[in-house]
Amino acid sequence: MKSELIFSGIGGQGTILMGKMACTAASKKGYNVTLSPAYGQEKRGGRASCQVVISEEIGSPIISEADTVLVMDEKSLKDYEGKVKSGGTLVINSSMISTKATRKDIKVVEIPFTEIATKVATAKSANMVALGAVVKSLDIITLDDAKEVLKIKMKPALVDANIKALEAGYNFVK
Amino acid sequence: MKSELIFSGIGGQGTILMGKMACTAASKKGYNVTLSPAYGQEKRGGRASCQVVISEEIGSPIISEADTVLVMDEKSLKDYEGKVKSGGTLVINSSMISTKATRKDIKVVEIPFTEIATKVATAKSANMVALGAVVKSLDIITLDDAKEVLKIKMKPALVDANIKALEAGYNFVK
Amino acid sequence: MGDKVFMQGNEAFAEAAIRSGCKFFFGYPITPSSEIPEYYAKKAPSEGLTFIQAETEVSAFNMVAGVAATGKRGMTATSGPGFSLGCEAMSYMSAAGLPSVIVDCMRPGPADGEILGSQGDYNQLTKGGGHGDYNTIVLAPYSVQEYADFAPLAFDLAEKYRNPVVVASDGTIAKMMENVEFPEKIAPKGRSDWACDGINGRDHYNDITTCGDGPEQWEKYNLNLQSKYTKIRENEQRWEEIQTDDADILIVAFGSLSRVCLTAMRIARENGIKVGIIRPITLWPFPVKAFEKFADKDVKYFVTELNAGQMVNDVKLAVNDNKKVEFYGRLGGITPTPVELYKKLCELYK
Amino acid sequence: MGDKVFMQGNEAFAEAAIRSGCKFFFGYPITPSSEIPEYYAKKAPSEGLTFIQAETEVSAFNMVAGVAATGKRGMTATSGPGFSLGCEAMSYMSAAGLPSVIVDCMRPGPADGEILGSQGDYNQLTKGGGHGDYNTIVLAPYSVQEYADFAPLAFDLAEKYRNPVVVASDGTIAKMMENVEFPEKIAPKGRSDWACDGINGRDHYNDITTCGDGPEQWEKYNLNLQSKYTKIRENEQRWEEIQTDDADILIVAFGSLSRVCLTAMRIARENGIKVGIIRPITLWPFPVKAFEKFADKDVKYFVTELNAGQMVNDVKLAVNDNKKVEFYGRLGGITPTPVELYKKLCELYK
Amino acid sequence: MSIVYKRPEVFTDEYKKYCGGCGHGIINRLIGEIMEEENLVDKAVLIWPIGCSVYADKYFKTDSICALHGRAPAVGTGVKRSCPEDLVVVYQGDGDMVSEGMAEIMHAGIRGEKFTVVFVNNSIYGMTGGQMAPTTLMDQVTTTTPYGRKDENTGHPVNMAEIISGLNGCYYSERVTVNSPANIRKTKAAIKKAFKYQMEGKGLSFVEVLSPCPTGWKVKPLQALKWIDDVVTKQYPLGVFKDCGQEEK
Amino acid sequence: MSIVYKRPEVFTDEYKKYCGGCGHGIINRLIGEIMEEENLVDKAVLIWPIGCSVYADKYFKTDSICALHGRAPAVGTGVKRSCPEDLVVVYQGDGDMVSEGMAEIMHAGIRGEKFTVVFVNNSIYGMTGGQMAPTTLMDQVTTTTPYGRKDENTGHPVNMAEIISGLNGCYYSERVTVNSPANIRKTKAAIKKAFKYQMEGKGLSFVEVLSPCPTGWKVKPLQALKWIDDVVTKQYPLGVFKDCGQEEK
Amino acid sequence: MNRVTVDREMCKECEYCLHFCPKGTILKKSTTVNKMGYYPAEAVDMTDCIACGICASVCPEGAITVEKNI
Amino acid sequence: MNRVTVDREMCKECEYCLHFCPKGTILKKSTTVNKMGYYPAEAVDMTDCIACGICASVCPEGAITVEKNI
Ligand SMILES: Cc1ncc(C[n+]2csc(CCOP(=O)(O)OP(=O)(O)O)c2C)c(N)n1
Ligand SMILES: Cc1ncc(C[n+]2csc(CCOP(=O)(O)OP(=O)(O)O)c2C)c(N)n1
Ligand code: SF4
Ligand code: SF4
Ligand code: SF4
Ligand code: SF4
Repeated sequence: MKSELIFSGIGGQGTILMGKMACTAASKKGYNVTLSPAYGQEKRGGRASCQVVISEEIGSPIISEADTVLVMDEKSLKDYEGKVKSGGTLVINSSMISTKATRKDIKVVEIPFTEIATKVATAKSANMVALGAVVKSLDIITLDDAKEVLKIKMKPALVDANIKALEAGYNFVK
Repeated sequence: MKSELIFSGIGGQGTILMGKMACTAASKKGYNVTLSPAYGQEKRGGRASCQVVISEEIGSPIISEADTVLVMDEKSLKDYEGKVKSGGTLVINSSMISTKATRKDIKVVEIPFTEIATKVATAKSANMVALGAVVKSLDIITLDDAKEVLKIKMKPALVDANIKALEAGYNFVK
Repeated sequence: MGDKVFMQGNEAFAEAAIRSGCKFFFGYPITPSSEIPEYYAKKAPSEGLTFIQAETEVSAFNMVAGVAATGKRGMTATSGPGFSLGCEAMSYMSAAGLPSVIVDCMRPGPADGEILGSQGDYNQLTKGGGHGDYNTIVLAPYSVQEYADFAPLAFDLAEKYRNPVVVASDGTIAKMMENVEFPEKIAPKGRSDWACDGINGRDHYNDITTCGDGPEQWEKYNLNLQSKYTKIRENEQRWEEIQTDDADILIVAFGSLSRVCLTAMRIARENGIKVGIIRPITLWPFPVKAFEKFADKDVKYFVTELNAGQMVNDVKLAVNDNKKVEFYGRLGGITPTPVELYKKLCELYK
Repeated sequence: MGDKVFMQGNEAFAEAAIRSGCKFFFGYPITPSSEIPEYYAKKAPSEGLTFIQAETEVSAFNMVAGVAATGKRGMTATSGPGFSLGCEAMSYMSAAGLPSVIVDCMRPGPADGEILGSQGDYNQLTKGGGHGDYNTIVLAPYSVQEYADFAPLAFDLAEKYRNPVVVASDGTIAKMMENVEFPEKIAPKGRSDWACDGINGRDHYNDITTCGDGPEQWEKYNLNLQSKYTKIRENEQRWEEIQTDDADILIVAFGSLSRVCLTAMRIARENGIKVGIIRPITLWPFPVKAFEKFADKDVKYFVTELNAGQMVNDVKLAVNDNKKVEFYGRLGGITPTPVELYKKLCELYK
Repeated sequence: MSIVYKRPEVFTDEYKKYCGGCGHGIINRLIGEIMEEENLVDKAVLIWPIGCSVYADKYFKTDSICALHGRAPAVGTGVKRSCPEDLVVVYQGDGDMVSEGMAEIMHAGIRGEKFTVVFVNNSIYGMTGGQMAPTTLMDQVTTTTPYGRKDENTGHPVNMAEIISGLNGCYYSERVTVNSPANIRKTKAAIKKAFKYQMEGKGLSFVEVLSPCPTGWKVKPLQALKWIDDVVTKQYPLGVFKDCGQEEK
Repeated sequence: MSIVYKRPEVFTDEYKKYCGGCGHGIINRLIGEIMEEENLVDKAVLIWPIGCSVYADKYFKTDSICALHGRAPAVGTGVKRSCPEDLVVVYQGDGDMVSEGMAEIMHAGIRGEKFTVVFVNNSIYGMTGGQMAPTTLMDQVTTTTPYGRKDENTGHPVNMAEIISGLNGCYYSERVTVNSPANIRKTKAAIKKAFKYQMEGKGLSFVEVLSPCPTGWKVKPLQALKWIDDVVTKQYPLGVFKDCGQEEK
Repeated sequence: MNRVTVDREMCKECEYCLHFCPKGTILKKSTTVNKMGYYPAEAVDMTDCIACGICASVCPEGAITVEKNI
Repeated sequence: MNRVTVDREMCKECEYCLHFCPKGTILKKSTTVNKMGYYPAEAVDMTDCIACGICASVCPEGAITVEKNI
């Protein structure tokens, strides 16, 4: 089994954090995991993305086509829509992206992360909403796996709110 | 016609100057001339030597075997005795070298440069005595050629004394 | 070996270096290498390390030379621009026989360029960025685990041959996160008989100098260096062969890009093309031996690099027939995808 | 052309550079290059030159970059240790397209080594001492006259391609004295449209930068550089062929050592061995074309260098058959004599 | 109607890569304003360092050169010697100048190069993610001084405006900051004066600007301004350290 | 019978490559004498620069390292950090320190490295044949200032003992000379004090020695000594610029 | 009347203009993000504006235009 | 009697010892060169020597040995 994910957005949106959590969840289940981050040269407001490869044998950290792509801002959509494997999933942060995806051969999920996050927790949890939506598209990682990781990685005080966000994202996707 | 010379001594003994004068004389007669100096890393008291090649066509600045070798100090004798072509000339500064040359297949000329120079001019002209001795061994450059160059290169006040030294060196060699 | 930890390449390398007894780090920050000094800074008090942020890379390399001269383990880490500044010191440390370790996290040059993955320093690292005839062992890891494994290996090789060793990672390996296992800490070794750490009871004094004393002496000195290099060439060529036995096409690739090739190879094989991989692990000495057994076979070589074609010349020299060797490179920080490489391969060999 | 003057290599080069309109010299003293700055210092008042003794080679190279960026002719001169320090700037100037001229008077490395003739910086100069994919044109003179001739040529090439040009002499050529003829002084050229010398009425502003703006942009930037290098490879290979027509053995040698080979060749021919010489004049681009017409002939190649074997790899790549190529090198500042080379030749080919 | 403030024409439309609240933005703007006010756009060659201001060449419609890290004074020397009538501005960060480029700036001062140095001291390496600079304050936490800067490994902060003023070749050296409207006005006056001296052919004119780096300092922009008052200016007193123009009067 | 003076045992029999009358010889000798008198031979690591003293490693029966040109303080940092109990002597020429190695010495001072710097200021590049150094005096003729050092291209001489004393990390800085028996005695005392501070674990101890270079100055040795009195000390006043050991008392 | 205009897309939410405006009622943070994800400053009420230009003089982005007596 | 000995082959003819010797009669330059071509200093007359050691203390070569009451 193999799963290839791309998370892309602006620095500060937590794209790398999401990738790390996906990796942790998968590696707990015995998979090889590789996370390759990419940053622009700006400190804040710059590009920040990562490619996550979950697989049984060691292979390319660079993804030809991703099973799931998460885009957090307009530029990410432009850059990464083409990267989704035919039949794969594109998760779009509709809180910041007004443009529509054009591909018809993939599943497109639009979710207003910030709005949902604000509703169930605070705006800061938008990335957990996003992670929930991504997890929904995966076979390798379940919602419970993600919750486990979240419990380990986050300060106890933040766990509950973020689990709510995670679930909200997960459940938003039909 | 081709002539290859080596001048070797300690910095300050004027080995390079002698080489330059030989070159100037030969190039006035239309030859290709190449002078390659070599210095040790010391400022004073270090090694200073040069190889002079006088020839009709451009060729190696590095000499396999020299027609004439001039050695100004002990170390030079040790280093360069082997460099004289069979049948060539080795000119030895016996003012500073007490060791004897060992080769039998070459012409060895021992001259007390300093003593002669002191006699006909001052100790400073020792290198002109040496040059005179070297010129004697050459076909390409005559004593008159050397005098010409000396007149051009030296301060007028020094010319006479140095010409005397030159002649003394030239005439010393039988 | 302990548990697996999910860690970034640079941090894993730093941790492994600390465990292998490297107590001294001197360095100047530069992306994508800065996590190594930062890790040392963080661990300094608890591990009893000396971490000094040097004023320049020139100084950092020379500080490492100073520590190495005392026989202790020390290192620096940088990227292309900094390595270029360190070239004089590389030449010096090689001449002086100083067992230092230098990490070059390659990024796309020339000049300041970009900060992603690249292999554009291959020539600089293997042909001598610095002046004169010298060589340094260059290890190119392709995973976080191997990156970490190369820390003790680099020091061991450096000390075995009294020669600088470069670990050549890149923006991708440096920043990549994977699971890694570390060895136990090793005990610090004793004084080295040749080192300048003060006589302190030793029965002789030591002298480290790289200033020649006349051409004869200096030629001899150089010949000694050269015979050391010959020995290293004989003993230390390292490479990995992957499915080469039945291969019609051998991909030659190292470091981060060889990982991409793994997947490209699998795609090719799924499509019935018999592809194998030769992965140079030591870039210097270049593993010419890896190519020997294919000399009489009718294989083609597909060299791919994150540069404009540098290692490809070493492959050509090893294969001794330029016509058998094709090259594909990407520049500027772009790493090709497995599918891109597979397509290129099809294009070239159809 | 005026009269012949008996002059030292470095001084002749400096005089020729002044005549070719190079009004700026920035440099740091190092044997065997120091006569170039000293000549500039001496001539500065009468010729209206700017001579600045830089604090380091790092600075000198970057000062030259500054002058070149304004479109004026400027240069520096150094030797191996200094060139190593300048490697980052070489990478920078190449990336930035700055038409600068750098003289490397090679001496025997590694490290400080010795101060006589050497060709040990061949790899550094031709494979990029600095990081990333870049190339600089490298001219290797073999006589004082050619050294002087390369001053205007270097600037012309630098400006034609907006690329740094290295003049690679060595301790022997630098210090050697021969007769030399100089061309007339050339008139200074006008402003360059691309240069950063202040807008001052120009209809656009100029920008020189080597910082990438994302990998796509930076790949494109690199591809532009690469296509420039391809053009230079096509147009600027220079070499001299000497008695190659009937030769069974071709000596390949450059710079000071090729002079020794001339005499060695004559000795060989006197002894009935048909020897010719291919003398690379541009070390980069390496004159691969010189070898083309011998591809089908049964000639052997005897490569000799004042190093441990650097150019020999380029010869092997050009010849495409390692077995045809033999190498002989001397190190440490020793230049072999013509007889020594001749004997070696006999030994290898008998 | 009159325009009280409008973005200078000399700026391009390029989006600036600085973080929100970064002092580089203010200082860049002042340089643009002065060049425009003093009619120097046509004569200017701006030399940018490697650091957060490395992309500033894209922000100005003037000739611009990006130097290597630390080498801006060397490049500036080449440019100014070649074009003595131009306005040459050597812009440097503190990592760039005080660490990597210590030799270059000292010797530009020693030689008395006739250009203007605008030295942006934010007491940290911005671009590379917040490592210590030689100007980092005692006990300041950075990624390479995670327990605060301590004497032992790193010594004390370096006061460049003072050191440079001690060199014979320096004509003018002042330290200013941009943490309030009044201080921004003074910064503008200082840079303007430096440009004036340069155009008069005087020796090195040096303006050190204490500048907020909210990202590197890991605080909000407004807190950064306050930290300058509370802490930074204690180590780095504001003021004129040398002004040969003043002395001449 | 008693021996008033005998060549120290710590010297090898190697012929010294210095020119006749060179100050390096005297300073080398003093270092040897002190090491012997203070029982430091066993603990010493001498770091030599590229310059006329580059062969000094061959003159001493101690551990010696020849550093690259300008980098002795960096190498010294590595050595002293590795062997804090050793006597680490960083020996530098003026070209080496003030030109090529300006960044290294400034930062050794800034960090307060706990070694001793013996700075041999002969106001010229000896080894390479007499070029200008940053310490060359105004109007001094050298091969790169053939018409005398002038302000325009080269600025003014640099007073290192003063500059270094201004850095926090410097514990002791003194300037001495070796042009007379009395001055040689003072030089020996200064170096001895520096070694003492180092062995006590204090910060940077810095001794600048004005040293004759008859060859570079193109004068006879005795004239060189006189020139130090007449000219050199006017630019470079002798004296203690910092002595924290004194202040502590 | 005077006018302060903030270029919405240039603003990076540093709040310098808000903080240093001597009046305090003129500028406010927007409630929606711009393309780069910042909540930019906007001029909400010009009543008290004296066109002193202070907001513009502290803006690192040059994002503010101040006009007097429009 | 005291004794000053100059190592003939070490001496480089700087004349420091001659110059600084408070007596002036003890040391002189040799009339013949040593191997390196220098006219070395030599102790010619020990009569006035007070074994102050000054000659040795100024010698760059460490060429001089001074002994007291031999
Ligand atoms: C030779 C070299 N070394 C290191 C770097 C990495 N680097 C880029 S910017 C920088 C420091 C930036 O700090 P500073 O000069 O203070 O400017 P700021 O970013 O704070 O404005 C460093 C170390 C480089 N590009 N080149
Ligand atoms: C990087 C480098 N640049 C230049 C040189 C050449 N070089 C050798 S010694 C020297 C200067 C020596 O002068 P100084 O440091 O004053 O010492 P001195 O010889 O006067 O004792 C120079 C420039 C070198 N060896 N390495
Ligand atoms: S990191 Fe600091 S200096 Fe760099 S742009 Fe951001 S705030 Fe400005
Ligand atoms: S050149 Fe000067 S410094 Fe060098 S050994 Fe001679 S006198 Fe001493
Ligand atoms: S000062 Fe400028 S960038 Fe900052 S909040 Fe105001 S308008 Fe935005
Ligand atoms: S001081 Fe020493 S070197 Fe000088 S003349 Fe006297 S014995 Fe000779």
